[in-house]
Amino acid sequence: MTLSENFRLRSSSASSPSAHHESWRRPVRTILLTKARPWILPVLLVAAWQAAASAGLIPPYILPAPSAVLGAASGLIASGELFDHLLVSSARALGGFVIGATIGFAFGFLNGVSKTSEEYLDTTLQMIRNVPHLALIPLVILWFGIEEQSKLFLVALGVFFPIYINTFHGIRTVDRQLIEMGRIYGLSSRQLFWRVILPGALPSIFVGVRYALGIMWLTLIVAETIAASSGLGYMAMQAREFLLVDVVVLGITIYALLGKLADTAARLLERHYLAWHPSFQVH
Amino acid sequence: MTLSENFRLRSSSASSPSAHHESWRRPVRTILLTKARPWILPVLLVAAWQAAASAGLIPPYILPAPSAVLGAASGLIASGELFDHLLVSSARALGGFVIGATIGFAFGFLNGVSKTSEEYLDTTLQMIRNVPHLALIPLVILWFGIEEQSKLFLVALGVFFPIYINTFHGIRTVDRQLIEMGRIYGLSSRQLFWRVILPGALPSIFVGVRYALGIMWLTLIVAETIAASSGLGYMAMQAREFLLVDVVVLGITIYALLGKLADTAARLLERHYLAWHPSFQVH
Amino acid sequence: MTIQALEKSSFRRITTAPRRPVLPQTSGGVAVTLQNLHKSFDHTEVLKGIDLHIPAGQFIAVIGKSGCGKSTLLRLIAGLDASTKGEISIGSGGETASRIVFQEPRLLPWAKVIDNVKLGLTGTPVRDPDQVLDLSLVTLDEVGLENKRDEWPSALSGGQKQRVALARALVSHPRLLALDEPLGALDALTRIDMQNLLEEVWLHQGFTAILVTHDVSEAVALADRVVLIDEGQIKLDIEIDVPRPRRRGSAILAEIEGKVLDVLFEQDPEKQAG
Amino acid sequence: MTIQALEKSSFRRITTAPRRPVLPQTSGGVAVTLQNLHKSFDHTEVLKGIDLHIPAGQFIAVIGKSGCGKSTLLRLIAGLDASTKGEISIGSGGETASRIVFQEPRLLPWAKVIDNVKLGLTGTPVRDPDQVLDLSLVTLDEVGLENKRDEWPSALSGGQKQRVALARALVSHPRLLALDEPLGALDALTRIDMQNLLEEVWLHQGFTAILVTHDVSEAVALADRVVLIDEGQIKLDIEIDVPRPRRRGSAILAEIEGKVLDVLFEQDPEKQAG
Amino acid sequence: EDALTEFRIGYQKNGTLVVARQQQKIETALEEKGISVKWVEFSSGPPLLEAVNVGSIDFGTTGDTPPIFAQAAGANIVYVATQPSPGTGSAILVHQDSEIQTLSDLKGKKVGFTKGSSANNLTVEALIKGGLTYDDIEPVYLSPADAAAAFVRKSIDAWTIWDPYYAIAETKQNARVLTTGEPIVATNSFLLANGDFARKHPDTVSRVIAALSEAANWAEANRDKVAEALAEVTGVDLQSQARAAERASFGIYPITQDIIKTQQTIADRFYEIGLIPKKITIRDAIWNAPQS
Ligand SMILES: Nc1ncnc2c1ncn2[C@@H]1O[C@H](COP(=O)(O)OP(=O)(O)OP(=O)(O)O)[C@@H](O)[C@H]1O
Ligand SMILES: Nc1ncnc2c1ncn2[C@@H]1O[C@H](COP(=O)(O)OP(=O)(O)OP(=O)(O)O)[C@@H](O)[C@H]1O
Ligand SMILES: [Mg+2]
Ligand SMILES: [Mg+2]
Repeated sequence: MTLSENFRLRSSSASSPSAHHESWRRPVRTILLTKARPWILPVLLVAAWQAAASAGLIPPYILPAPSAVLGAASGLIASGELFDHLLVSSARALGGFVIGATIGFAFGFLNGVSKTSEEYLDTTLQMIRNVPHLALIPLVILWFGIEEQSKLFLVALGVFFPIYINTFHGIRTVDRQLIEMGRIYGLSSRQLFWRVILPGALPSIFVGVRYALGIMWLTLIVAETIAASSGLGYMAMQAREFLLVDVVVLGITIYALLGKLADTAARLLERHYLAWHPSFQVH
Repeated sequence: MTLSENFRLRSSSASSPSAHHESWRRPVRTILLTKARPWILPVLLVAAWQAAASAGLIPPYILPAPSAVLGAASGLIASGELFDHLLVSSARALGGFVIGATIGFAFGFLNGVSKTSEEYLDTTLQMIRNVPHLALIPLVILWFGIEEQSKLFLVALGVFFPIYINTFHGIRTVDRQLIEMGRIYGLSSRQLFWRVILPGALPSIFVGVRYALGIMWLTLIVAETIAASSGLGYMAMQAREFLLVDVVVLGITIYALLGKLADTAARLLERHYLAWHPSFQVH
Repeated sequence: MTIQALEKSSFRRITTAPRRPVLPQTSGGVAVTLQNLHKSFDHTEVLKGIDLHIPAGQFIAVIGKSGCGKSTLLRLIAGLDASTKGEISIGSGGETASRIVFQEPRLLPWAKVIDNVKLGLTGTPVRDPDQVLDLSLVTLDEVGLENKRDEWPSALSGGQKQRVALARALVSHPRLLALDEPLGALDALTRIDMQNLLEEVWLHQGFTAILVTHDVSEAVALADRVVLIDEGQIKLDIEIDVPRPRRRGSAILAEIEGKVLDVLFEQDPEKQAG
Repeated sequence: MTIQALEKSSFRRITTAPRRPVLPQTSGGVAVTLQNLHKSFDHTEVLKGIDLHIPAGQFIAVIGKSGCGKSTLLRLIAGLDASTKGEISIGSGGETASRIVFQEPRLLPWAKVIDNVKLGLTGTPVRDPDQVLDLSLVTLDEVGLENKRDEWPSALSGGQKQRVALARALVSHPRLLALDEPLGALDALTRIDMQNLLEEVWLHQGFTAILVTHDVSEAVALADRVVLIDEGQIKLDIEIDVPRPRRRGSAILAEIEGKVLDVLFEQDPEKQAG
Repeated sequence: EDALTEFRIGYQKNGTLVVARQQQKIETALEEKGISVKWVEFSSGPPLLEAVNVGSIDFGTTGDTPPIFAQAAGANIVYVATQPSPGTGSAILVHQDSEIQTLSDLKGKKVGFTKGSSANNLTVEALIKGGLTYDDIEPVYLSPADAAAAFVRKSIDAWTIWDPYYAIAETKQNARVLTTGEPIVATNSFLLANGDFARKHPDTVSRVIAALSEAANWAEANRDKVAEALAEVTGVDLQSQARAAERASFGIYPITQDIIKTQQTIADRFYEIGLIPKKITIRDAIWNAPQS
């Protein structure tokens, strides 16, 4: 199996002989198996962990068994607490995401399109990007207080950069030949943007979105250390303070599942908007 | 000024009539001004901040004046403390970066090239990506103890994902036509990789590197809350802890400057390795 | 025999009634004047003083050896690059709808074939979506690709892509149309069809046409005037004073073609000696 | 007159002594056999049963209308796509060095011109860097682009790119060389040069050559055999039994060309009626 | 007893430990047994206990509440000694110009403190003393540094906090003391050890306690020096550190029934207001010092 064969050269060859035959005879079971593939590794990991815990290899006060985590989960679900935390956090996450993504996209677009703007702004943005949120918190409290604004600000700031950088890169590397063509064919600025620049930058923008959807939750946990009394980050950090290892692990698991959710959403978007792109066609 | 004119269509036109004239007559002063452009905004911001502080608009215990921050800096520099912190942190940052970037690149490559590997691994990685480092710390202490390993691990983990995602995306979107060509011309897997896939993915990989160089420092501040007694993150968090606002602001400033440094490095790399790419040619 | 075969299909289109509407706003072509035009890239001077006046509505063919600067010239005229020296004036000033068929098809990979053709109508007075679709479909049909209307460009053959690019240009009612080897990837038969289509649309709309081609017989058959570029300068500039419709393979065209080819082959005496 | 002009430059290369070394390992061509080859894309069947035996070392030209499936056929032979039905067998089994000149130049944008040519020598027994450079430079010179050796591909004209792609293929000592309209973007003069170069190298190395072209006279002048594809099947398959070196424009070649064109134009009776 | 070669102690930057470290008290005490000492710094109690629990360190000091949570979570930690304090080092602060004059004025106000800290306990007890309940105020959970910023910005009306933040706020942030902890509740500190470690190495633990006790005695007698040392290592100004050192208590003592009772009261209170999920018995987590 060489690299070149491995490389999905034949992405569009639903018509390759084997594929052809397969899709003929492939039973439902096989299709289910294909769908299940991404879950094999996580399930294996959890199984190993449960086995180790059951065998007494890991003391529960260090790392509780998955069953114990499930227990903690069912307790929190029954009391409605978990749902409340999720709800609060989701609102913050989405709010921050919308703000941060919008601004990030705007700056990415501006700097991607205009060299002048890039010269004046990019350095400053790259410098701000490098400032850790944790160090910034005292200033954020001073500027935005301890209410929701400060949390939204932090999430927006976190989301801003991946969107900005990838939009910038995407727009910068749009095929110049197509832009020339658009210009010659009398496209207005707006049309050029919607028809040429945006579609051309979209694959890269989606990378930014995908990354930002993760960063959104990561920043939220920092943000929710500020005077929060609900939210997923609050739940996880409080549990850490109080050494409730099962809840900490539950929090980690929920973050992981939310990550999966966001990723699935990003994939669906990609599949829809990048249908023309050979690399994103369904195989 | 329309979008299309604004868009750097004429990137390679050092020979456009105006540019031609300019480069003729352009005095040294103008060249310096061009170099200075990125610094205009930061300098303005600092000046405004100093003015506001001097005018007594901001109480010093909320946000000390830049001069006060400089004072704190000179104290720490004189005692050699700042330099020590920087040295320790840089070692951690670079170590973690090398590890994380290597693994991230390897996985990005693997999943970019092989659909099967992507199916099995990508979901798991996306799930792990979404787990906040702060929440992970108890487990990290459990696995790696409280020594350097745990700090390196966190930095490597942080660096891993931007490199992974952008490498993956870069390799996935390499022009298939060129890969076909390489295959037909008998390139071995290794040659195909070095001559076609890597150069094609490089612009995107550099976006990942650039982002990772920032994340490296951001993660370090979290890592340096684990039982550290030196390092930039320790310095900043400790100062935050004891309300030494001038040192906190100094820390933020150093992070920003480090960000600028990393960005400059990334730009130089881009300029060198992407000389062929119209979007990265020096204007 | 060859020529008879060619003739059979040659004037098919001209005899059919024109299906395409003329937009009232597109009133003919614009004049183009180039004065002492120079263009250098980093180390080399490609165009070394081109003087050319193209009257409004003329069909001019530009020929020359590979790498002589034909595409560069078109880019200068279209305003895509700036000249190193010299003047370009187009029309009587103001906005001029000029279009290019580039040497590469330059189709938007994310737009279906029909949408790529529709793109030609942006910036024109045709706004009504139905009319846009109608016109685009008619043109797509004329280039023989109506059945590909909903394909992505990546599913087209080389010649099909080129024809979509041609359709995008022809649908657009330009006042100046520059074509950079628009028929290079087409077989003899399709090529003649497209030549006829091009001539038909040009006769109909009266734009100024600049056709870069490497096929001298194509240049002679279609153009009012043939210009040969060599070593960055205009080496030959002849009028093709043959009435239309022209019969391909007629003695007079063959004679002109021969004359052009002679100059073309003479331009490189050193190589011939070698 | 035209023909005399053509003749002047026509046999230049054949008469010069071959400059290129033959590698001992490249012992001639391989035979290619296609049996009942079918290829469908989502909705359409492009190739509907192609049967073709190409003996080792034959120079075969494939012609056909735009979109008839010529490039698809080459991709199947090269193993880039899988056929829907049918068999392809190449040579006597084992590794066969086959190369394609694609319809697009497909140059690596990040490699200078000379490095793009050098790429043709990977996978060949030529390993010594000096020899690689020498051979590449000789070939680059043969396509007339030695002065562009250190340019990025983006600084080349359309025809220059195509010639670099040709050089990359010719330098590579293949046993099977498929060329997909390799000279489509070239002017008459350069084109003849390249045709001669191609013939020379082929005579010298003896590989099996499959040339897709839309220029029937080129097909007739270069190939041992011309195959016409229409509606997914082989419509015409004639031997060009003319000794080499051939005189372009000779009566016998003109006659064969006429015959081929006749079949080509007849294949679409409906359209001709319209 | 397994051979022990290294003793790992976690510390926060507070008086006794900083003095002991500077004067190498523990090193001296363990030297003859061939045990080296490793000091590991933590910024607060919970992560320190996290590390003690998993055995990354053997021993450490925290305030009174982190061990309660640790015990509730089933952590493997034992109390080995205490540093009792009458509560002089913590207070509820309000702004200088605040209308809040008595504890009962806190009704309906925003009170900032760290959730689950001794300040949390102090707030609850103070409210009871002022005739209020937990529901009468709006609690705002903030870490000390964040609370300082929020206090400056007047995002919170009152702030329950301990030294040195208490002293800093007094000297720099224009704060007025509504009440100190003293009349309300004690705020003891504790020395804690990993359960397994304490069981296996009781002798070492005893020696360490003795050494720390020595340091504490020195500190009691040299408060100005302690303040200097702390100002040095924390960067906090000497004025505030001196103020804090003046009212601090350093002495280290075995755990008495009284101490256990105080601690049990806090645990019960925390259970009552839902901070811990189950009732715990402090006595279960007390290390049994070897009888010497
Ligand atoms: N990936 C694809 N998906 C769907 N249809 C395709 C695809 N590739 C090619 N086709 C169709 O197959 C037919 C043959 O294409 P092919 O590229 O082989 O033509 P060709 O003979 O090389 O034409 P040309 O001379 O214009 O290059 C065309 O009609 C084309 O639209
Ligand atoms: N961006 C560039 N930088 C440097 N040289 C360039 C650039 N673009 C074109 N050239 C050079 O200018 C010359 C003219 O190029 P041009 O594309 O105009 O040729 P052409 O006449 O269109 O040729 P062809 O018929 O092969 O398309 C060529 O030698 C080419 O190498
Ligand atoms: Mg050109
Ligand atoms: Mg083709």
